[in-house]
Amino acid sequence: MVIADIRIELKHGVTDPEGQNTLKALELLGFEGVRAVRTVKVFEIDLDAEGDGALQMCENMCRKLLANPVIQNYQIELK
Amino acid sequence: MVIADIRIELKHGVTDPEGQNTLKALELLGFEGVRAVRTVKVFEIDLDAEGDGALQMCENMCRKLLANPVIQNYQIELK
Amino acid sequence: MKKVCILRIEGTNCEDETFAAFHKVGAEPERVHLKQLTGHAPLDLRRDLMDYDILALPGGFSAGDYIRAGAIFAARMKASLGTQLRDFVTQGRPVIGICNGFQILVELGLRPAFDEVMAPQPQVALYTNDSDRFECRPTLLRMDNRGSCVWTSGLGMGDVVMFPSAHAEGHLKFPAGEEDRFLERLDENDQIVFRYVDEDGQLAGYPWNPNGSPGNVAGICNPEGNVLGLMPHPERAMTRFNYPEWTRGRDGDDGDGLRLFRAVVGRN
Amino acid sequence: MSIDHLLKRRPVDFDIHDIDLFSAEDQELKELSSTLGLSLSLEEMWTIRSHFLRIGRIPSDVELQSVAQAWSEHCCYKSSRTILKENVFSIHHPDVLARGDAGVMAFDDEHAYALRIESHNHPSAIEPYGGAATGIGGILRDVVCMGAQPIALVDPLCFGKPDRDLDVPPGVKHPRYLLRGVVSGIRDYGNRVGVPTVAGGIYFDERYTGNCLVNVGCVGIARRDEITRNHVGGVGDRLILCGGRTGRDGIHGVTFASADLTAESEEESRGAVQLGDPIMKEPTIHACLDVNRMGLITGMKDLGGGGLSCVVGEMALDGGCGAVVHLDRVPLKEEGVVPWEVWVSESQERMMLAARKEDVPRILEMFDLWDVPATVIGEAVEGHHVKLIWGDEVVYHMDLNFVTAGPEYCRPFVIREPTTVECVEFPQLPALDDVMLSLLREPNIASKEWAIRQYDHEVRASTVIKPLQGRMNRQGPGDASVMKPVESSWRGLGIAVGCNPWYTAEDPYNGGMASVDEVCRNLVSVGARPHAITDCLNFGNPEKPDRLGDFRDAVRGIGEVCRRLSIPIPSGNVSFYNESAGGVALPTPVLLGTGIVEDVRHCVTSDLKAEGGALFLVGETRDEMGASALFRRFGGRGGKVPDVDVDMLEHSIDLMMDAMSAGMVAACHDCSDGGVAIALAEMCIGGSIGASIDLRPMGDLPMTVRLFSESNTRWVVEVAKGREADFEAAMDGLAVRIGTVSGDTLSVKDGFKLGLEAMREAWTSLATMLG
Ligand SMILES: Nc1ncnc2c1ncn2[C@@H]1O[C@H](COP(=O)(O)OP(=O)(O)O)[C@@H](O)[C@H]1O
Ligand SMILES: [Mg+2]
Repeated sequence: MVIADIRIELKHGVTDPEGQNTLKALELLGFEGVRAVRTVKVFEIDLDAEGDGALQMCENMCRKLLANPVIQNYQIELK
Repeated sequence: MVIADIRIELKHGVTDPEGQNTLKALELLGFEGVRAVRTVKVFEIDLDAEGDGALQMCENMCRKLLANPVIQNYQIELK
Repeated sequence: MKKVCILRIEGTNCEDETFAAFHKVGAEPERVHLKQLTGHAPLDLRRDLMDYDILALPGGFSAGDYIRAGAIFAARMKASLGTQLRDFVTQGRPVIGICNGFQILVELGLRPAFDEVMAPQPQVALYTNDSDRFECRPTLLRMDNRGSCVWTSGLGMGDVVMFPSAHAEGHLKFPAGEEDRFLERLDENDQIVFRYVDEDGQLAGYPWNPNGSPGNVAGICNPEGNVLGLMPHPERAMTRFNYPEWTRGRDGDDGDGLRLFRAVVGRN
Repeated sequence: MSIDHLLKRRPVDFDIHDIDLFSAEDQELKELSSTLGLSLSLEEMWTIRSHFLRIGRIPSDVELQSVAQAWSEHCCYKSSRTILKENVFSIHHPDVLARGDAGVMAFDDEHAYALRIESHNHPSAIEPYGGAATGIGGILRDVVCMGAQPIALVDPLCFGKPDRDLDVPPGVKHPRYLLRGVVSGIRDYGNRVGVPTVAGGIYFDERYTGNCLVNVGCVGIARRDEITRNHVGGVGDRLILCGGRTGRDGIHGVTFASADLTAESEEESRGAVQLGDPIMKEPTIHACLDVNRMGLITGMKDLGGGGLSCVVGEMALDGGCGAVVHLDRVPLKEEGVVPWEVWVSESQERMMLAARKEDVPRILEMFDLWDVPATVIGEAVEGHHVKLIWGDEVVYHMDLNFVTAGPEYCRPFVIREPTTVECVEFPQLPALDDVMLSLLREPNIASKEWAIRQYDHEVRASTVIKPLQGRMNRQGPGDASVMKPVESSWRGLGIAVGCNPWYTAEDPYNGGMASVDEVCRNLVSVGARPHAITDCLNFGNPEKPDRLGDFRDAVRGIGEVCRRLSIPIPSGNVSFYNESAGGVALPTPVLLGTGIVEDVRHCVTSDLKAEGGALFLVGETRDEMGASALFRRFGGRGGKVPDVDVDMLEHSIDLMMDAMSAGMVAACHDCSDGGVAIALAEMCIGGSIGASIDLRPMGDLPMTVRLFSESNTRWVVEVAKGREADFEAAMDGLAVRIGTVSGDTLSVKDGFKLGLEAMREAWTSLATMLG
């Protein structure tokens, strides 16, 4: 069994309302020097598979369900 | 400037409806051998600060806003 | 006439119907932006929290409910209005948090607040519904408070009311392993106000309990009984024409919400 | 071939090119149009060239891009305008108070309501969540800029079959993925701005697989004296841009909407797709409505298709003015956005206000309170030219009369012979019990509760009749929702959708008529008198004569019924190019109808009420099985598509409204998909009670036709006890008694007998599939 860490982030240039609203809140709370906040979604998946097979499966999951290639990039890491 | 990667996960024993729902959806799509899915939220923050100062600031952000200690743990990593 | 502060920030909604609800029972409500209370507004629009008799935190999606529902609003209030808020509560003035307002109270540490007025950190959480979905549905609530809560003084114990629910994060979470202890403690302090029930007034599972909260708890108050937080929306039940089954026959024009709002406005 | 030699960079410290149309060959003109993303035809490029030859200089990229926006199908309706003028715009009614970004109708002596529907199809096919969310954002802006507070959203949606296999053509996403994304997008945006989503529909057909339809409608309420204009008040008015910042997102949205989808659209059109920020929108709505109520503005218009380029021109021209705009004052999201991008960007959550100079400071204060950016970027001037300035440089100077005089085409069309086949191929049917369960399970008929409850349909506390009706936690489907928008009055507004793409596909004219019939039936079912309609017309590529023929005939059908019933269409939207490599989407006119309820306390719902209630069928049933749910499910072919007898419709509406206000009606549901049989089943499900039925009084028709024919202008009515004779008399021979409410089964003599639980289980099965 492996644990896959799939990290989904918005592509550059796609607005991130959650990140922006968090940034604003941090500023209003008095945090100084916060330049930008980006939100990233991570799926941690326990898989009955190994190595390349596992990687391939995660690729497929991203393409079919977890990510939208139009606006998001994904990175898969096996642990 | 540093980039802080703040990872907010659910505490052990807190059910994760989104993770469970994702698991179900993956099964419906025909993925086999998926044992569990957990969702994690990451805030990637660009900070005008360094080292311990930056770490301290992120700790504060988590305590004041980003995490609810009843259900969530956080990990901070500076990059 | 009782002055009511209906507090809002960007993304707050439900303030119009909360306004209408207080208005209907003869209070003098006003929609006030948080910035009007903290001095960040044109002179003629500045307000002082202590000039109001009642504080209402309406439902909605303050700041989009990003991060966690209510978290941003709560953090901003705590940072800019903390002391006044504490005074307002200790003086026994009524405070209500509905839906998102309940989430804000929880994030503020004002609920359940066993030992102190406002805890430095949240003690419970309102977390994603078991269904992992936003649930907009009518819910029946049994009033289980033995008398501490000023907001329900117009209802009898065991009365069942219909207040609709509409939320994605309403599952009351206690620290892991301490669920029973928390529930017992809330009960001992007479802090449980509403529980989700079915048509027979009995505790029941989904969909009667729309979010999976333990003990079917839908609303709780502080031990003093002046601060009430609840997920369902009493302001959406002010006339019988808000009811899901009103075309199936129901007497009178009044809705159950009236009894809740009347209780605090009629009081001196 | 390179066109680089035609782009002449100006010697200034920002990025602007003049484009040498004068020396371009025809091939190069085409190349320019496609490389610059203009979507202009060669003929249109020629027209532009002659214009600049006349004024004696070549255009800047800002000017050329601007004309391309203004002349896109989406903005100027070049293919549809003549057809709309003839059939739709020409229906006049004294209750129409304005036709602007949204239509405005009289509500009562003091109030008016605004309504509009729009499509967001292409963006949603590419990115369902963001596409649908920004669709909601756009339609809200259309209503707000009339000065109205949005009170209801509506979302008719069309997808491929949810149960199809998982392999989909390249560039296409699975219908279930799209549906989940679209519903989440509408949910998150609508719920977060606090406007209830109260009606809609989800339609499934294989022909939507490559081209889903996402239509969104909005209704708003205003005091009559708060209705605003969408143009400047006069010379000297300041133009204030407020709301979100401007970025590269949403560039070429309208030109993207004015072409077919391809397998590459996903990669190419990323710029046209956006996510939307409801938490910018919500305070922007507040601030705009506040300054309007305070009487501080002279006009207001939203930034939608074409961005600033469309809004500035239209606001100035309609106010009888020209304008000067300092384009470099527009607040930007990112550095390096060049002038033409600023001018045409469709970044979300923006509004333009016009105000007298002296009112500007107070307006800026109000926006500051809500933390919403607001910036004076220009002013209205004498004449009819718009001039844009960046630094000290004039980057655009054009005559509005030319820019807005987009081409108008009478494109060729062919009218198909409707497939009115006398000789029907009637499908092989299993036992009627199984037919019923199979139809209840059919995704087009099955419960949409899965989506409806994810939308907050009660926020604002004025939804007095809700989309799902009946016993708590066991509801069945309603026909329309009713809002009670004015606190101090019992007057209500019914809101319903009418849409039947299968009829339109077989017979566009009848299909158009039937969709009006359906929307009227739905409104009448709850006790609302049809008052206005806003239409979203989703069709294929209008440059193909058969597609345009379908469009023309459907619009003719809609116009015909509306004109005779005196129901105006004060707003609407046309969406062409709903085509992909997989074929053309079904021709789909979607109607959003509003109806006036004199007193909401007399409203009626669809759920059966009480043991012993008498059941009547109102309206005439004919052998009209063409494109019916039964035929689609079991493979029947041909047959006549249901016709509309407009006089009968008008007469029935009057009689039904009278019976309702006289309190005779306990429950009412119209007959649509699946005919009388499905209508009855749904009424039983909502009421958690059975019925015993005998359909012989319906006349001499085969049992399957009595059960499943979808003839128009029909309702099943439960009559309040003791009022049976009154009702029958009042209905003037249009009603026949077909049974009685009783027990816990629906049993039809010589037909079928089904238990409540079996029916409910089948009807709620879609939710399980969607997860
Ligand atoms: N099919 C239609 N029926 C009625 N009115 C329509 C129709 N299509 C467009 N309109 C009206 O034409 C006007 C221009 O539409 P459009 O350019 O899409 O508006 P916007 O500038 O808001 O995008 C609007 O008033 C719209 O309501
Ligand atoms: Mg518009």
